[in-house]
Amino acid sequence: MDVGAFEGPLDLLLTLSRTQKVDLREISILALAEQYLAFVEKAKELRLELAADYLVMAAWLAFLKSRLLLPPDPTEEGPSGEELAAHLAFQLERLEAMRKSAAQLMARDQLGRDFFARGITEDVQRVRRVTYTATLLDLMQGYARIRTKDEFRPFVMDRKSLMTMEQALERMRHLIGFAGEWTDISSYLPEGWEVDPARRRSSTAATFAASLELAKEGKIEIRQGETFAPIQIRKKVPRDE
Amino acid sequence: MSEPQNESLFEAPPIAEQERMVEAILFATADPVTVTELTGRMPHGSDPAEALAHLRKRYEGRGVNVVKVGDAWAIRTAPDLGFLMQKETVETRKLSRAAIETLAIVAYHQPVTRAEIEEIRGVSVSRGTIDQLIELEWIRFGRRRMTPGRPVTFVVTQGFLDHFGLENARDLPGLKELRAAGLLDNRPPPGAAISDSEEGAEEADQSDMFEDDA
Amino acid sequence: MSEPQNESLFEAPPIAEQERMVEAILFATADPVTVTELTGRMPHGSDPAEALAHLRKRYEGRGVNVVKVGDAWAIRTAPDLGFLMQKETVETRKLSRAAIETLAIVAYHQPVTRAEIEEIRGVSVSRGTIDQLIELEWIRFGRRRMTPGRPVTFVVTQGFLDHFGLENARDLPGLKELRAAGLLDNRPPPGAAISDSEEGAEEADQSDMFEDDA
Repeated sequence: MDVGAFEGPLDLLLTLSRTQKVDLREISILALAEQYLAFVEKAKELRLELAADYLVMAAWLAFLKSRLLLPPDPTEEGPSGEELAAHLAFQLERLEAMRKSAAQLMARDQLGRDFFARGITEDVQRVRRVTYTATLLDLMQGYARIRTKDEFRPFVMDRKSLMTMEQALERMRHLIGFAGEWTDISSYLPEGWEVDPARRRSSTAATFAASLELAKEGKIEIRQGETFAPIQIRKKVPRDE
Repeated sequence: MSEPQNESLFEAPPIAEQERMVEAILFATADPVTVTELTGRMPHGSDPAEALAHLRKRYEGRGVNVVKVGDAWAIRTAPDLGFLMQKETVETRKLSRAAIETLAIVAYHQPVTRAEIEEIRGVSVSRGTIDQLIELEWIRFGRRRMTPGRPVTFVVTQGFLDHFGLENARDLPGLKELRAAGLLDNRPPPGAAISDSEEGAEEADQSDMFEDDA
Repeated sequence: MSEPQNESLFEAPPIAEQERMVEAILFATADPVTVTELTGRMPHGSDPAEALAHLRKRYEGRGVNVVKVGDAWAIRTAPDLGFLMQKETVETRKLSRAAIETLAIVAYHQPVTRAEIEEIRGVSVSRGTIDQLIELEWIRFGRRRMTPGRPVTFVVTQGFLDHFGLENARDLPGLKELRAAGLLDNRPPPGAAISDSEEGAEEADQSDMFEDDA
């Protein structure tokens, strides 16, 4: 026998079992184990290379054989020899069944051999159509966007509550000539701007920034007595050095 | 299969059987098949031309037909069912901002010329944008303006009114209503620099003060 | 084409017309087409399942037949006419015994893990065998098994059913008998030590036996 012809120990066992010429359900597992062990012995004599799993199976069958032959030891745990033998018989029967099923399957009419699919196929053309959508809201927002563009241009002009540093600077350059004494910068705010909070905030910031700019230019001096005390400025008198 | 058969049993299969054969061959072959080729493939004594005639008749008015392609034969989709071989996928996209603005201007100012649209938007209007709106059947050409050059005007269509659920373009809300609806407050870039600084100013002030505090 | 059509445009086409459509669609492709796909391609309100039943009947005994493949449908040449199709025959690579057995095990035991396949065949399954079957599109990955290690399972594909002319996996030859005989049961080996996990158990057994042997 050629070991290479077998697909593993279970396959070898199945082949050996056929020599018993009985239904797999009535097979003598003990006899089968002996057949297998004899086969492996012979293979060893012939110095055939046996894959490890064949030896593993041989060892297991030797163990099974001893279990089947010796009276059960009540102290020993685990499945009985009969249970193990029954499972092996089941495995063999199952493998045999799968073999038969595989053969039946391959004997069926097969696509491309016995029956055929369409030769001239027509691909489904994918036509992608894009439609566009918009809502009334989109439309109105779009219109608002355009119209407010117009509105904002004049709005830039009538920023009524906003004073820029440039504006403050312009204004202070005119006024600073008159400020010989320390004067609170709040008095430089445009008339009326000190009332409205937004305007006061904006003009104060602008005026303060302008003051710093003027101080940098050396035109004025700034002082503040303490934190939160009024900020005062006065014209810087050029000193003779 | 049940056709009367006068030929000897030892000769060709019954014509119905031949028809089945031609049917299978035409179905499975990757190219149209000539009668010569059919003769070569079918059992000796077969009459493929005859079988073809039967088969052709059988497929008349069906979803596929037996058709002659050059001097060969093939089974092909019935011409009226060609649409089934196309799978149309409809993709809905949002109209571009340029298109929405252009459409809005036409709706609010119709009839309006292209030059006027450009003037209102402050940017030129691409031909594609106008074409797209015409294709969508939301705008159409109106009368020519009786001014030098007689420019065409654009107006919105009934389809536009239907789509946007309007009875009349005059039903479009005016600026005041837009503002009342809060639509004008939702203004991004154009005045952004200004409106930003308005709100931003307060924050800036605050953080300044906190720094002072520290 | 010539069907009278009194129905409103918004109703489904007459069933005869639907049958033509199904016919055209099935003829146009080599792959099985699902009812869902048919529904998607046919006019709104169509009932492809009904049309398919008519069509299937129409092609009974013909050179080509309407066959069911899983949950899809296809037209295939009648198997008895295969002899005419030598030219079309696809030479398939001969499958190894291991591949054939593995395929059968997946078909009959699906979903099945690799360890289970190995348990049934009593040898390890080479990666190449699984790969080959996946490449042939006869098996694919199924769900992971909800057991420790969450092993992947394998199941057969629609391509498998199509290739072997099966309506569904329940039509596998001898399936009922095998089930009745308990041969498709997942019967764990007796004994706690062994039923632990199939892979682990084998290794444990081996080392035990080697000790016995020594």
